[in-house]
Amino acid sequence: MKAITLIEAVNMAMAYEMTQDKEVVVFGEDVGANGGVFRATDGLQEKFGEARVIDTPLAEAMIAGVAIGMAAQGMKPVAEIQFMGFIFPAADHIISHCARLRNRTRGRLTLPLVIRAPYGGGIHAPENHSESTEAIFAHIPGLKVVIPSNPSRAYGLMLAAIRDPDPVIFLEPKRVYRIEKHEIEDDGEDYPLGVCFVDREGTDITLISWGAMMHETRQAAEKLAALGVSAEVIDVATINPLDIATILDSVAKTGRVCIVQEAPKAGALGSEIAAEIAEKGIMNLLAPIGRVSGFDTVMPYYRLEKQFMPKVEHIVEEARRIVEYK
Amino acid sequence: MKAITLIEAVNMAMAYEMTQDKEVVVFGEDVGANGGVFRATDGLQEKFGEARVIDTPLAEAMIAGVAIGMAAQGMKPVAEIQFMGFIFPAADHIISHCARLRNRTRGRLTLPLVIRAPYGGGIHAPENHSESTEAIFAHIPGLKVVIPSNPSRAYGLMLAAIRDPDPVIFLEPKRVYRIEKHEIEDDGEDYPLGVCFVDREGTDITLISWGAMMHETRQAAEKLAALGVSAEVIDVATINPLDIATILDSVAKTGRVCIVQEAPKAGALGSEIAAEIAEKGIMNLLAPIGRVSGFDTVMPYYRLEKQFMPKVEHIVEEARRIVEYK
Amino acid sequence: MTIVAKFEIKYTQYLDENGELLTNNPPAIAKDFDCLKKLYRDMALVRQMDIKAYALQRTGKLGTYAAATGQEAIGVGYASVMNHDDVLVPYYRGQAAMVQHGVSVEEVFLFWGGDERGCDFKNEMAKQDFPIAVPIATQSLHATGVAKAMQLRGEKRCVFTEIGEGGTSQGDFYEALNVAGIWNLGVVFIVNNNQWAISVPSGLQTACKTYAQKAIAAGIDCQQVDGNDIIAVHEAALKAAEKARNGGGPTLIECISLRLCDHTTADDASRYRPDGELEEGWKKEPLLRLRKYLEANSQWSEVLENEMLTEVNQLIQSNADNYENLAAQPPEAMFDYLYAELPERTLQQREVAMARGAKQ
Amino acid sequence: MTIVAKFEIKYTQYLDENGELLTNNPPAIAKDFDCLKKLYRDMALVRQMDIKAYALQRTGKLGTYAAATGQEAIGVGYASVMNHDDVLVPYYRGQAAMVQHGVSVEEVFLFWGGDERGCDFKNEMAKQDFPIAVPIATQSLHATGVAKAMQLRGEKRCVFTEIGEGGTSQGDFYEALNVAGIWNLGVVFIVNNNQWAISVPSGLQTACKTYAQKAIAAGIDCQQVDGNDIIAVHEAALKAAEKARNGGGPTLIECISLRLCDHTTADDASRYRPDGELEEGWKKEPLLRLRKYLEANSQWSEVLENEMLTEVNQLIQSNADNYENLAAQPPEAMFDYLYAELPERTLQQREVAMARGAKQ
Ligand SMILES: Cc1ncc(C[n+]2csc(CCOP(=O)(O)OP(=O)(O)O)c2C)c(N)n1
Ligand SMILES: Cc1ncc(C[n+]2csc(CCOP(=O)(O)OP(=O)(O)O)c2C)c(N)n1
Ligand SMILES: [Mg+2]
Ligand SMILES: [Mg+2]
Repeated sequence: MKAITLIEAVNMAMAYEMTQDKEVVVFGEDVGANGGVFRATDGLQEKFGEARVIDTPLAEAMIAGVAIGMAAQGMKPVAEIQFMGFIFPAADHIISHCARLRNRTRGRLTLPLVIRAPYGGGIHAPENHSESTEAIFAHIPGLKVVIPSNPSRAYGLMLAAIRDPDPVIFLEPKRVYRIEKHEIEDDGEDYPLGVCFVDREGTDITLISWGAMMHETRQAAEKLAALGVSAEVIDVATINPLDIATILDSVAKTGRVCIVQEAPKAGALGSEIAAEIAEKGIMNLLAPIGRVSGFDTVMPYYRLEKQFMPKVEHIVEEARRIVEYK
Repeated sequence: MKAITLIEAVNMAMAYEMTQDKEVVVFGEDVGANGGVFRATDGLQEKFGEARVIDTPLAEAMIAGVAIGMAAQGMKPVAEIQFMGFIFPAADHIISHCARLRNRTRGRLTLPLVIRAPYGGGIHAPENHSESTEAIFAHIPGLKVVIPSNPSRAYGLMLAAIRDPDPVIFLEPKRVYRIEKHEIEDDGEDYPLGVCFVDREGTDITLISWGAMMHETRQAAEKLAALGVSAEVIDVATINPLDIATILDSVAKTGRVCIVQEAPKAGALGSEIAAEIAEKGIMNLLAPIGRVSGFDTVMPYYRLEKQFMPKVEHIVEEARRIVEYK
Repeated sequence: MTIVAKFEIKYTQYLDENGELLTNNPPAIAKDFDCLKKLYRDMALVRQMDIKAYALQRTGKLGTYAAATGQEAIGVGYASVMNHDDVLVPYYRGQAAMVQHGVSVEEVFLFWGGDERGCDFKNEMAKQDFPIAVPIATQSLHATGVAKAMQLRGEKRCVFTEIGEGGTSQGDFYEALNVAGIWNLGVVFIVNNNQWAISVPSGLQTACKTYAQKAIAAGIDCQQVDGNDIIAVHEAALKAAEKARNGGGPTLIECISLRLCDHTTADDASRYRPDGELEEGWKKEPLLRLRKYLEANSQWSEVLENEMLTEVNQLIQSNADNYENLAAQPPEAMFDYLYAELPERTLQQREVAMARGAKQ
Repeated sequence: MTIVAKFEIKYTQYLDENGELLTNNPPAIAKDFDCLKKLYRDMALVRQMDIKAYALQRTGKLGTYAAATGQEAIGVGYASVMNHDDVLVPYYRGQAAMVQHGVSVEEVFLFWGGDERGCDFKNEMAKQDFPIAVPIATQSLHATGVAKAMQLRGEKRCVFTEIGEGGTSQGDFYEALNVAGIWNLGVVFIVNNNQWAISVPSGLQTACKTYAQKAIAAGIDCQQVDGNDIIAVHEAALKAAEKARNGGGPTLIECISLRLCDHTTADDASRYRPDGELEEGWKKEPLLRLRKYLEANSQWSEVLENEMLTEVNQLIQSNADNYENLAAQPPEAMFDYLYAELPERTLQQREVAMARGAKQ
């Protein structure tokens, strides 16, 4: 058992499931000989052959459309979109078909497919390589949208995503692809989809995040602890469908909430979480619901990207404001 | 001055501006000889010729992409997407380019374009013709997203949209295309973008909606009045950027809020409005924030669509629950 | 300057509008009168089904409907070469092929009647077929995915997918051709060139002389046939299907016809259709010429015609009755097929919907 | 069976890899040595700029960079026929054409250095040019829109847009060809066929024999040229531009070259490139053959070469210096170009960003 990074965990999960299940095939741009531009599919073509690890032509609508056709035949495609910024040509297939084929056919045709895409900022990439647009897919009924925040969850959630009988959009926070390592047993044990993980228990405030921002959020919780504030930390993990029950339980306990997201603020996932709390948990609230987020502007080119992204200190600051609110 | 419907108002506004401004051109699928499948462009080709009212090939990405190129040259394209359900092939151009070209070029190239699309349910149309996915574009910084709720606003807001120096997604609530008539002077007077309209003043609760649901919301306000509840009614109109100030002012007055939307609940515009109130207006709240909305499921085929859509009675019921909340 | 590639597009027609064979050496089916009579009846079924659908729509019993009038030879022609285990990925005007491959008339009515059960095909033959994809051209890509699965599993099956000539302007159509070409997939792409995309005539759709040549962009085989000539459609489809099942890769077949009806019941083609086009079109339509051919070969008569019409209309009527008598789905049906397992939050909404439904 | 359409694809090369003319009847430019020397210098500028960019990237002073090594003749060749008021709609590996049409080396560095000011071209000639569109193939459609505006205004201008051979698999590319065809737009589509799309070789991209033939799907003129031969590129572009400006409609020119570099600085082509390909490729590269041709015509020498290299490298260095010395934009720059007028809510965020910036 060796310690591996988040991206290695993604790779390990795919390899595990490809070994177990002949119906699993991986495809996308540069996933073959190159092993993916981030190496997520490194070694898979060597191991499983060109028939099951397929370099596609350069066309994202095609990638999604082919995945739909294959999945409708009962195969389990795991398709890669090279960067989430390039998922939009596939949006029609994801929104109009992935999310709907089971429903449309009253369960006759189902789509056990996964669409993977690295997302988020912080790696000094060119434009369209750094956005966080997960809210778009979180709004679409019929999709599952999953975001792992560390290597263990990447392994367990990826396995669950492949095994899930319904389409899963699996968004990988590329900024933390290699930021930490976990020792993970390659035993094929999956993690449940559709539930939030309580990463840290606390009593004074609930910090809610997902993806790369979990990194800052955990650090903020540490700092807050040093300041005498006990923060509960929730990793949403599956952002659609949302496990609001776990969040409401935590809010019932702490009475104070700070949501942390990298995406622009308006109409993002944090808004949905806040709205649910404002509808169902407001009687437990002792302070306004805070949202620490990216700005409502275009993700800047990389020289300014740090100015866009929330930092540990902003979370700490906002959390303190909320905790001190009377 | 004759009384006209919402769709006639859209038509009148386009005709007005085409007469005033030679740079305005209209194009899309079936907008020419056919005058649009809903007749939004009826008579325009006769009046302004085939050069300025153009039937395009059947390709939505192309329609958006062409609009971008033309607008970058300083023309003012008004492009039609036949139904909002078919906007997704154009999503990449709208999200990755319309919203960004000004920013990307530091203001060198700008996009004074409008993309119109009828949206929403209730007209017994086939699948993909009835959805309300406005939240997707409401989340994208750099876009303006405008939804008129009656004929006068359609006229004034469409004029403003065409004149606006930035890209406007203009979503037309087709269920109310012909439901009421307004007497409108064809004088070219526009309405401001970026502000909510307070349709009715009240003291007990703020009802917030936009588009076709304004129709039910206004009726609900009437019924509530009959029940002794004084409802303030806000038509959001521009859903991006959101005029939250007007909403917060109203909430400060009433202390109770019910948001009404046709879209599925999770991650929709109502969530953003609720989140903003939960962040900035919570101290004024006397009750949880209610959201009356479509369900978190796929818009059903039309035989069940009524079961999906919020009705006047649901708004009244929810508003009463909120007003009675202690 | 050298020539590095050359292409040509062939056009095939066997049966002219007078029902006369244009060659002494027609494909086998031209002499297989039992088969032709069956195909004639199948085309008549589609024609009558469309008429019934219009009647239902005009009396408020059906939603918007897209008839295939004038294009029956296309769908009936190609789908009649499909094996049971081949897969059909249709488009919204694809009822001719759908019914041919086992979809019931009732299911067609259900679809246009706003009921998802119209996509839950009960006939074994259609069990793997796709339902109608409303967003134009998306189906072309789904078809390539189905074919890829067949290829990976080493199956000798093939996929047929249809699209209107207007739909060929979509990027998805081209992406599908391209991937089918490079992966050598067993897909047959049928272009129903009925010369109109709602109100947009083919002459405003593309500068191409033919729609067949669009396949040159993907390096795949292509040809044009008279879509009013079921012998030509059948023969081209037969060859393409055999090739596809045997690893020979994809084919595009452009079938030229004419939309002898409005775009849908919601359309009024008189707004844009040039005078006289319909009159000319009706002279070339596919049923008439096949009937003439059968009659000239003493294979058909007024009596047979009437018997056949009685049979298909009874079938249609009983399907229409079933359609009309089928109770609407309960409100919870909105939720029951969203995911394999409904999430907690949506379960609660399902209960709300049921409670509201019960009140009505 | 009749033939209804025929097509052929022509391939043109004038200058072979030894710098020898393959015809006695070359285009005028082949004897215009001043022009050729200028083009040679312009290609060298791009080559040296790429080298400099790599050096900056390797020392942490620049982000990911996509070099055009081996493809200089394409961009320099076609952009050299562009008028000042023609519009360039480039792709990310389009720096050769961009610089040729007035974009400064500093702006190229700024773009890859993560600074939007690299898209705010200051040179009048480039003022209407599009910046790089990162999402592949979207630029093809923008080019058609620009050309449509020119057409509506009755202007004698044209648009050039470039794309990689991999990018031609995108639906947007095809949709652009199709609309350019049916609307007869003045666009020249350049396909830079450098035979790789990151790690995906052309042989996995499409079953087409040529990329030129993709234009047949849109009914537009097309041809293939040796993209390492600037005379061939220039000549084809010249004709296409004149045609485009005079209402003759679009042209697709496939330029065959080879990517003599990694995909970008973030790539390691040794993972997937077959042995020997680079060695072979370097023998055919565009600068070498033009230099040989110039030398054979006594137009070039070691001395001139060195003078030229000194000049371009000084230019590049001074641009690099400007680039390196340019202070980052202030945080509020994130907001200042979002809309013509910033909405209230975002104004508040702008203040937050400024306050945070001030703290640092
Ligand atoms: C993506 C998309 N855009 C627009 C529409 C609306 N629409 C429905 S049918 C049609 C015309 C289609 O013409 P064609 O492809 O020639 O098929 P036909 O109806 O003639 O069989 C249009 C524009 C749609 N269904 N999907
Ligand atoms: C829509 C989209 N998908 C994927 C990418 C990532 N990507 C950048 S370059 C590239 C390969 C492009 O190859 P080609 O078109 O041949 O151009 P070349 O780089 O060879 O010049 C890919 C896949 C992108 N930029 N945009
Ligand atoms: Mg058609
Ligand atoms: Mg390439």
